[in-house]
Amino acid sequence: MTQLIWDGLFVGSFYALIALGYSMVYGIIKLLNFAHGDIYMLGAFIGFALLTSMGGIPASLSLGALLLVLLASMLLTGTAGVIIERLAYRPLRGAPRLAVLITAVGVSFSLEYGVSAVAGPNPRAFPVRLEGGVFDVLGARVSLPQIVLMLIAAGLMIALNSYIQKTSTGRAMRSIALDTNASLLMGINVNAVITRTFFIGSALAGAAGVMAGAYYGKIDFLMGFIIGLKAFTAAVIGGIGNIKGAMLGGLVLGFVEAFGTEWFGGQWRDVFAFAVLILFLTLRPTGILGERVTERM
Amino acid sequence: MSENVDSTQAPRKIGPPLSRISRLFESKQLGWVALGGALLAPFVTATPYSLNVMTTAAIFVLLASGLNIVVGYCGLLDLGYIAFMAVGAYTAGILSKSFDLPLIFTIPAVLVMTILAGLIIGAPTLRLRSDYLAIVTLGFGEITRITANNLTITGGPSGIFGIPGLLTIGRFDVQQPAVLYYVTVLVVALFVLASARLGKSRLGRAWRFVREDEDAAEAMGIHTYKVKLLAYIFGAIWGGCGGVLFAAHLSAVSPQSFIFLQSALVLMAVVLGGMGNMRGVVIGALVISLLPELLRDLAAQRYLAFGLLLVIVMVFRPQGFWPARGYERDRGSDGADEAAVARGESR
Amino acid sequence: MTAILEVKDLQIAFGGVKAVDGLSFSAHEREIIAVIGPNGAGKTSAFNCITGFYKPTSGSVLLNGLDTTGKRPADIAAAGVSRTFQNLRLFPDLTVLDNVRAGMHLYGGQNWADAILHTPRFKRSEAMYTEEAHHWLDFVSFEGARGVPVRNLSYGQQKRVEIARALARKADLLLLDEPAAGLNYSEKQQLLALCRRIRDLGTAIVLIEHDMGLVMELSERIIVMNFGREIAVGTPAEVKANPAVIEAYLGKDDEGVQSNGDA
Amino acid sequence: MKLGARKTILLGIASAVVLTTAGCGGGLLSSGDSGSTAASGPIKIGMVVPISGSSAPTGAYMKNGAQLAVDEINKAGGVLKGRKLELMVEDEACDAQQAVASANKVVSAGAVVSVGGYCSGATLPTLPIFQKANIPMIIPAANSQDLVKQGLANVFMINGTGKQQSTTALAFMKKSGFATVALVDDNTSYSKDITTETQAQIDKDGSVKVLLNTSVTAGESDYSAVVRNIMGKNPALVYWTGYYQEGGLIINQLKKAGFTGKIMVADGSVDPSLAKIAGAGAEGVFATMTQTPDTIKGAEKWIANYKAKFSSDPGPYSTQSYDAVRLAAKAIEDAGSTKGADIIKALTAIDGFSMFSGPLKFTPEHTLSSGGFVILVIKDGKFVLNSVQP
Repeated sequence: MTQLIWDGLFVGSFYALIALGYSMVYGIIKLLNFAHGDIYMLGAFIGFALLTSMGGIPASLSLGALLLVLLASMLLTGTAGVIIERLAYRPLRGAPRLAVLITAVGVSFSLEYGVSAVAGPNPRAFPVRLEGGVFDVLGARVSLPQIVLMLIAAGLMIALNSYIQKTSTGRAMRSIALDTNASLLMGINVNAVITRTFFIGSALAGAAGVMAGAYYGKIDFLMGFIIGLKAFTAAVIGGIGNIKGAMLGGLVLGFVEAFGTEWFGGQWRDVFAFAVLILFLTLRPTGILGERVTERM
Repeated sequence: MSENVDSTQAPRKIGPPLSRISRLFESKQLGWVALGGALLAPFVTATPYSLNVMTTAAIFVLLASGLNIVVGYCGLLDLGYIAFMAVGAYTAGILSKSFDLPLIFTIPAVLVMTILAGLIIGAPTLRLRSDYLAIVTLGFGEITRITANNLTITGGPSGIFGIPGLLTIGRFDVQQPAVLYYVTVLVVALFVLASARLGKSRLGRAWRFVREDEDAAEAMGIHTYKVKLLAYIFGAIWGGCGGVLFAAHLSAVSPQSFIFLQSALVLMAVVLGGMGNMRGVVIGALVISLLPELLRDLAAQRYLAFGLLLVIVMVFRPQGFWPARGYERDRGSDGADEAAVARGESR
Repeated sequence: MTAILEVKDLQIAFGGVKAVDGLSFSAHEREIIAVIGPNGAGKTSAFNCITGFYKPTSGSVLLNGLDTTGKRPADIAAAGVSRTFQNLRLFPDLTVLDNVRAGMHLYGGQNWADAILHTPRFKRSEAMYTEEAHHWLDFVSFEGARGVPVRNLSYGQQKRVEIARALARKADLLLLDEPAAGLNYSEKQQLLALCRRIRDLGTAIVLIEHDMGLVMELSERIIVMNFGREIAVGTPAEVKANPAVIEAYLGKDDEGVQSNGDA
Repeated sequence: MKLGARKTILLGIASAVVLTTAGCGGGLLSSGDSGSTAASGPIKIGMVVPISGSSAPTGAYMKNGAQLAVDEINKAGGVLKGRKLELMVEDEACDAQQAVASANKVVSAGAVVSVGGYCSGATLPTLPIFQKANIPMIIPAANSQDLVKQGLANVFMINGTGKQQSTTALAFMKKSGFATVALVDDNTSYSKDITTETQAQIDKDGSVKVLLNTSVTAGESDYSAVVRNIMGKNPALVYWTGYYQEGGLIINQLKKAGFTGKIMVADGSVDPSLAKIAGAGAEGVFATMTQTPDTIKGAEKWIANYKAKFSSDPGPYSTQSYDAVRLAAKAIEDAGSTKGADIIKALTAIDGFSMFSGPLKFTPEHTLSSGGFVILVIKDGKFVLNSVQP
């Protein structure tokens, strides 16, 4: 039982990390960045490339090396996110939602099959593994890597949260989320803020990708698809556009899946997640924390 | 910001059809020419392979024309369209296999099931905003596939195989590749014609009004919800019938044929061809389905190409390569409107 | 005779703000009523309540005697209301004719089966749609191409198309939201004439307008709103003289001048 | 002028079609027989395997194996008095539609034998196509029972069936005294086939107890759910019948979760990458597998040839594909013709033809009389023959 909760918590923290990117972008430009999950995949592969280029790393240094690579990949995926926004999304700002969504699907395809063209379609084994001691907490086996990863995730989320709450950019983001045009009039450089948003969101996803690679040990060019959808589900559960909601949603989805698979069997896991998504969207589209949006007319 | 304001700012410009070529393409006969070409093709090449490829392409055209109703006419992004085909194919396959019926007799059941599917997916979700709708349909698509993969009645992962043919009358078997190809082409032609006609009717206009501006449409007394649901149901029917042909063509139905990739391919056909313009969509479908066969060596990279193409088209030519013609004949000769357009644009 | 439109103590609040706070009035056949008042007085909110785009917090709206409060816009439109929007809400990529045809959706006359089979019924109704569309475009004296997307038209032409679309609905009640905004003087004169022609069809017109000149010349009754409340009702002359109005609107004449000037 | 233009194009298209019709052969009017049983020139051998998609690597192994055999045979002077063999590889991508298209392509190209078939789900719909064309299928890898259930005359399987594999698995469990077992599949037809067969045989036999029989979704990263499940039941052996991608993850996560029992995988997971993905935990993992070159004594020479030719190690099903081609050649030789019917007769008659899996004789249902399954074990990240064999 405690094992169940712990596993849910662990997986949930991954979802949360990716969900944040979804939520931020959506909250600010109402764009459902379909390709976000593939940024996670991209992060994993960038990490893979960096680590392999480093060559053999003694186990003692592996964590340090990993952290370095983590930061580097965050920078790179962040930049990738910015480039994507520039090339694919910005030209369509103000275009009908349909067009933007289709573009996002296109970007997702380009990323997936671009990576498979470069790195090959076969799954790769991650060069560096997080191995570490295991101890027992209330009957749940908790491994050191898990704790490390969750600490990193938590750290990133807290940092982001305070960034959004305290800094001027954060305020700008929130104001744009509320009313883009007004913010423009208030002299906020909307484009700059959006760029920054994409950078942060993509960086977080990239981080999640590297962490997943290091923990699970296998990466492939389609790994981002399902988890991207799950992350979106998490964002919706928590209340899309709501940062705290994204974190909460991630954890909730983690639990839901853990319990669901326990009761219905692993082959139904995705059905479970999607069912939750559909239920929330139809019954409570504003999610758990999302406040009622006043209907536009 | 509001969707409607957006759509009016959409970076689109539909130029007048001045060139002779484009006029030709708008000509009424074009459909017949295409059909003629399709009917004559087997006289050029009739190897099992070419027939198989052409049949597959024809079925793909049917799917595209169905999705065009949903995405092109009504502006609802459906990322799980292939699910309707799955429902059709499985219903047909299961019934015909278990009762050893020719597939053709399963069509009524297929219609019922697909309409049901359309209602089940549409009813709760069509009130959602377009982007939510997209994800939800994707979810439904995946759920359908996974369910088919897990249930025993659908044959689990290996699916259903050895499905009886479409129809056999005495010694005449519709299942012969050539015959099946002709049947498919004719059926598809009818469906394409039907959806094109729907597009030019009161209902079709209502779909476009909803796509362009839901509030204005409501204000004119159009029940946007009902209209959307209708679009969904028609799309579902088209997909379901595609499923029957699919089952007849492969004589086997397995879950791998209904992955998200397939939905995405159909969507690409519609978008690249030109949302809302049946002719463009048909061309798009043919390109998407035939190109990989023609250059199999590039098959591995084709998804990358398609993905990039989607982005490029959306950024530089959102209405697709062959957009719906934004013009109709005025009361006078249609020379008048072009002159006026010139004026209109010079403003 | 019963009123076509009867609004009783209409209220709507967004959060704490009461956009419309107890508005009551009625409109009869062949009547032109103007609703005026400073920006944010709640005029458009009132329109949206009447046409069902907002759900009133309280109060009721009766159309030809039957209660349409809180029904969805399509049903209210079917009950006999037609409207234009503050800033144009046409279907930009569709042709002028199609835009007008939108107003005729409720005519019916064909179903999807007719459309697929191209039955005589279908052909007849399509012909009727086109004919009607041309008729209403003529009615609003719309010159210029009718087979082209409206996005290619000038603002003035688009305004006409929107009115034609609203008229095609053949409603008993026509709500015009700032029809004169952005029109030049001569266009405004034409609008004036058009409104009278519409009135002569037996339609009741309620319009929101800032152009005092136009309002005074056109309307039989004027409802003055401020802060969601109705502060005065009466003939142009009465309203002109009403101190409350003058207070709410310091220098209404400037208003008029300005909106005349901004053509 | 408009009309004129329209007319011209109509005419143009019409005439073009007519011309091509008159011009090319292969059309409905021309003789339909695409010369599959031509009496001279190279003999085409079709192979439909996954070239793209998640199973692409295995497809490459199979292609190479077959190519090796073709080259050897051609070097030795071909078949039927000097006619060369020609291998034609088409993509299956583990998708029914792709497989059918490719199968038709192979048939149209006039192949006389098919030596392909990896994903059972994708191979099934190709059966009727080859049957209609009366082309014998020698299926080297795909081994779902469904393939032979229909009892088609032209279908031969030279890979052990799920049934035979599970027999070996069960025998091994009994011999090494695993009293309790958990069966885990990845919900693909190949994998489910093995678990169902194993379950059935265990139920019949009764000496081993199945504590858990469950499926997972392929393509995910986190399998903590099934791991939890297994830990709860704590069986002596876990039998994973899916492919190596997920197999590696599950092994790794089981070990991380502190699973102390043994783990066994089926042939789909026998791939060098399994150990790489599973990491340290892979040591001592058993596998039920048909003989691979590394496990066969005296196969060093074969491996050397393979390496020399493709500068890479042979992988799963390289040998089966190699044998499939040799078998096809043998059958054609025996039949003395390239007519499907004759070759099928020859195949059914074959007795004692030596292959990696041992001397060949087909059972009435056209499967191997003995699956030739052995137990492998991972030592220092490589699969080697296990000391204990059932």
